Amino acid sequence: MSHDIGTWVAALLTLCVFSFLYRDNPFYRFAEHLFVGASAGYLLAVQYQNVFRPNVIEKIGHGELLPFVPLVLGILILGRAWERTSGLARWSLAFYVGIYSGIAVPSYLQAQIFAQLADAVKPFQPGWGAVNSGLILLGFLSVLAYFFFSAPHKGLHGFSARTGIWFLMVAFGASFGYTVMARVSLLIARMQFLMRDWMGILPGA
Amino acid sequence: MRLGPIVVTFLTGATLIAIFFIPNRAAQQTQSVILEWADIVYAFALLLGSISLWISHQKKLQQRAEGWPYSAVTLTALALVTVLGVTQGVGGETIVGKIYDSVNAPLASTMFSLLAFFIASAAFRAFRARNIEATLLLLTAIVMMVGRVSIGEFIWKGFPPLTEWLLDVPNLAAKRAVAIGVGLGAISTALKIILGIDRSYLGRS
Amino acid sequence: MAATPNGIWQRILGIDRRWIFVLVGLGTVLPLLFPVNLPVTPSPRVQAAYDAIEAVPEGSIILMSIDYEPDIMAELQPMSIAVLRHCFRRNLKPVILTLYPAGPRLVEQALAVATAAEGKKRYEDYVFLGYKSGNQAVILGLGENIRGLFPRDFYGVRTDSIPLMQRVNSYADFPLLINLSGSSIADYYIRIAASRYHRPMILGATAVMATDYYPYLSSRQLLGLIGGMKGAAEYERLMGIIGDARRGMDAQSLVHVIVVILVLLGNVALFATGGLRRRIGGGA
Amino acid sequence: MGETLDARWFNPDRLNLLVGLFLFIAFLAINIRRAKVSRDGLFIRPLAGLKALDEAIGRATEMGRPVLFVPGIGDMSEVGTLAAITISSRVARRVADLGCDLRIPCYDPVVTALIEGTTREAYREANRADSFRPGSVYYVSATQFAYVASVTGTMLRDRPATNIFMGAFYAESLFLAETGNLTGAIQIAGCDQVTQLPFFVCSCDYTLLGEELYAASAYLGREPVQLATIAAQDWAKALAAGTVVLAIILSALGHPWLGRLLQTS
Repeated sequence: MSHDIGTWVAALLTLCVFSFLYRDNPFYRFAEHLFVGASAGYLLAVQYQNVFRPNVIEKIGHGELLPFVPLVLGILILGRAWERTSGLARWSLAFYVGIYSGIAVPSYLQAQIFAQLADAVKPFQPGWGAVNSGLILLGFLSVLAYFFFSAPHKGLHGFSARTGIWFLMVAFGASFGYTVMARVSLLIARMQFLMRDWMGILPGA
Repeated sequence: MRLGPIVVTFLTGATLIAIFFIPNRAAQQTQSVILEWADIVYAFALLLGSISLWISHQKKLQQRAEGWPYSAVTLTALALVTVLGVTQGVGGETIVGKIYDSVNAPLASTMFSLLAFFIASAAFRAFRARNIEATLLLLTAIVMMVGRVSIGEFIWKGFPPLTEWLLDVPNLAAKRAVAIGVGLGAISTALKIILGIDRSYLGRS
Repeated sequence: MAATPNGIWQRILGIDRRWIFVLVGLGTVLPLLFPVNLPVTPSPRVQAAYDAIEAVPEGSIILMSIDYEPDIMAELQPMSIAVLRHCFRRNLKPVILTLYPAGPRLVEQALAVATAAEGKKRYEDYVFLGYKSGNQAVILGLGENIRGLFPRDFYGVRTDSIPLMQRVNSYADFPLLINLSGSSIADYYIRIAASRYHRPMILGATAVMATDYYPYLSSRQLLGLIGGMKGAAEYERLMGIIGDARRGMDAQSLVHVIVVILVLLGNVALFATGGLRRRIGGGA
Repeated sequence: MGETLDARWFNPDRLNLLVGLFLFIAFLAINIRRAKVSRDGLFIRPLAGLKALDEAIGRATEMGRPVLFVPGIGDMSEVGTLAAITISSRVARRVADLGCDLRIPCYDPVVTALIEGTTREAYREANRADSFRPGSVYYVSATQFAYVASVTGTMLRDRPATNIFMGAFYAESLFLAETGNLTGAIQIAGCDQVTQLPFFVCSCDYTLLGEELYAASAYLGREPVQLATIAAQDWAKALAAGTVVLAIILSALGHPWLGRLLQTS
C-alpha cells in the first residue's frame, strides 16, 4: 500500500467515480460536486495567472494603455450578472463572436476544403490501386450526394445518397471500433494506477 | 439599438479574414493583439460564469434545498482553489498543483475510463443487424475491434491489413466528403454572422 | 412467441448492463495480473513516423509540442516517452512546449524517464519552454518569433542566452515538427505549421482522433501518425523497449474480444427470439 | 520563411482561396436573391431529427418534466458551437411557447453568456418574459469531465423527458447519451465531429449528421434568407464534386493544371 496522502486521495476518489457503475450514490455525488468546484476554481486561477496578470495588470503597470480596451470589454461582459446592465455585454460578445467567425472562414476554407479537394483530385494509382482510388471517388461523391439538401432523395440522387449512407456507416463502424481501443486504454491506465501506485500489487514503474 | 454590435462583429470578422491574406508583419501583429484581447474577454466571461455558479450553489445552501451539503462541497472547493491559485500560483509545486494532481486529474481520468464500460454496454444493446446500414456498422466495428489488437493478428493474418483498408478507403472517402460539407457549413455559418444575416447570437429582433 | 428455449435468449437480451460492466472490469484486471505478452506488429503509419525521425540529420533541432492533460495521459504519455527516447537516441535536440496549463508536469515526467534512459542533459540536448496560453495565437506566433513568444524557458532561463535556442526562431528553422495532441490543437498545427509553413509534421494522437487524420496522411500534410496506446506499443516495439503501452496490450485484446462476443451474443439472441422481424431492443 | 514576406500586402499563394471565398459569397448572394424572388421558397429536404424536436419538446410538456439542452463542449472557435447557439434560441422559443421547464448547462463561459441572452430574448418574443428562470442557463465548468459529471447528475436527478445534444462533442458524447438512455429520455443529437456520431447514432432517437447540424440552425429559422445559405452550400458542393471529377479526367489526359490550382499555402 502507498504511503503518500496524494495517492490515497486520488485512489479513493477513483473508487467514488467507479461506484457510479453500480448506480448514482452519495459517493459519486460527492465526487461530482467536488470536481465541479475544484475544476472551476482551477480554471479561474489559471486564467488569472496566465492571462489576466501578464497581459493586463503587468502591462498596465508598465504604462501601456492598449490593455484598457480588452479590460473595458471584459468588464462589460460582467454586465450579464444583472438584468439591467445585461445589454452591455452585447458589445463584448459581438467583438468575440466576430473574431472567431473571422478566423473560421479562411481556416476552414484552406484546411477543410481546398486541402481535401487538392488531395481528392490526385490521379488514380496504377494497377489494383486504381480500384481503391475509384472506390474512394465513388464514396466521396455519394456521401456528398447524401448531404445535398436542395433535392429530394429520389431517382439517381436517391440511389447515390443511399450508397453514401453505406459509406458513412462503414466510417462510423470504424470510428466505433477504434474508440473501443482508446477507452479500454484509459481503463487499463486507471487499473494500473490502483493496482500499482496505490495497492502495490503490480510490478514495474 | 442592435446595429452597433452588428457593426462590431462585421468589422472584427472582416478584419480577421483580411489579415489571413496579408502576410505583412503589421497585419500579423494586429492579429496577435486581437487574439490576446479575446483571451482577456474570455477570462472575464469565466469570472462571470464562476460568480453565477457560486450564487446558484449558495442559494441551495441557504434554502437548505435537496442535496445542499453537496453544494457546500462545491462552494468550498471553488473558494479554496481559486484563492490559493490566485495568491500562490498554479504550478506543479504549489498547493493548487498538488490538489490538481490528486483531485482533478484522477477524477477526470476515471470519469473518462468509465467510457470503456459504457461502450461495451452500448455495443451490446445497439449493435443489432436490423438492416443493411446497421449490419455494415456492426461488421466494420467488429473487424476494427478484432483487427487492431494483437489477438486479431493471431486469429487471421489478414485482419490488420483489412482494418487499414477500411480506414484508407471507405473511411477516407466518407470523412473527406463530410469534411468538405462541414467546412462549407462552417464557412456559411460564420459568414452569416459576419454579414449580419444571422443575428440570433445577439437575441433576434 | 417466447417458447421455452426462447426463455434463455430473452434473458440474455434483457440482461442488466451491470453484468457487462463486471465482465469488462475482469477483462482489464486479470491480464494485468497475469500477463501473457501477446506480440505487437508495427503498422505502416507508426513505421512512417519512426522513419521520419530516422530521416532527420543527426544533431538537428526539432520542435515538439506536447498538448494533453492527465485525463488522457494513458494514451499519450507512453508515446511521448518513446518518441523522446527515439529523438535522444538519434542525437536530435527537441525544443519542447505545451499549450495546456497542466501540461508541464506531464512533460517533466516524460523527460525524466527519457533523459534517464538515454543519458541526456537539459540545454545541451533539449530545451523545455513551458506552457503558454492562447492555443491558436501561440501556434501562429511560433511562425514569427519563438524567443519573443517565450522570453524565458520553463525554468526561468532567458531563451536568448541558451545556445540551442539561438539557432532557431520560427518554424522554418526546424526540419521536423512533432505534435503529441489530445485535442483539436492538432488541427491548428496542421492548418498553420504544416499547411501554411509547409513543415514536415508527425502527429501522435489518441486512438479516436487518429482516424480523423488519415486524410492528412495521404495529402502528405502529415508524415506519420501514432494512434493511442496501441500506436505507442508499436513504437515501443520499434524502439525495442517495454513501457506501459506494451504492458497494457493483453488487457486491450481481452476486452476487445469480450465486446465482440457480447455483440455476437446479442445478435444470436435477437435472431433466436425472432426479434429481427419484430424490431425489438436498441435505443432507436 | 517569415522575414522575406513581411512587407507584402497580399499573399499571391492564397489567390485561389480568395477566389473561392468570393465565389461562395456570390453563391450566397444569388441564392438569397432567388429565395426572395421565388414565391414558394427554395426546396430544402426536411430533416427527420428536426420534426422530432418539436414532438419531443411537446412530450416533455405533457409529462411535466424538463427539457435538457446540451450545447456541447466546443468554444467559440468551433463553428458547431455557433450552430448550437442558434438552435438553442429556437428550442427556447418553442419551450417558452409551450411553457415547460428548460435547463441549459454550459461548458464555455462565453457560450453561457451568449445563450443566456438568446434564451431570455426568446422568452420575451413569446411574451413569456416573466417565466424565464435566470438559473436555467448556467455555467458548469470548462473542464470536460467535470461538466459531464454535473450534466449526468442533472439527468439522473431531475429526470428530463427530452435531452437535446447539439454542437461540438467529443468523448463525452457516449457518456451523456448512455446516461440519457438509462433514464429513458427521448434524445435528439446533432454533431459535426464524425468520430462521435456513431455513439449518438447508437444511443439517441434521432441524430443530425455532420453538416446537417448547420443546416438545422438555418432550417429552424424557416426564413428564406437562411434557407438560401443551404442552397449556396449545395452549389458549392456540386462545384466541388464537378471539379474533382474534371480534374481527375484532365490529369488522366495529361493536364494536371486544375489539381494544381487547389494547392494552397
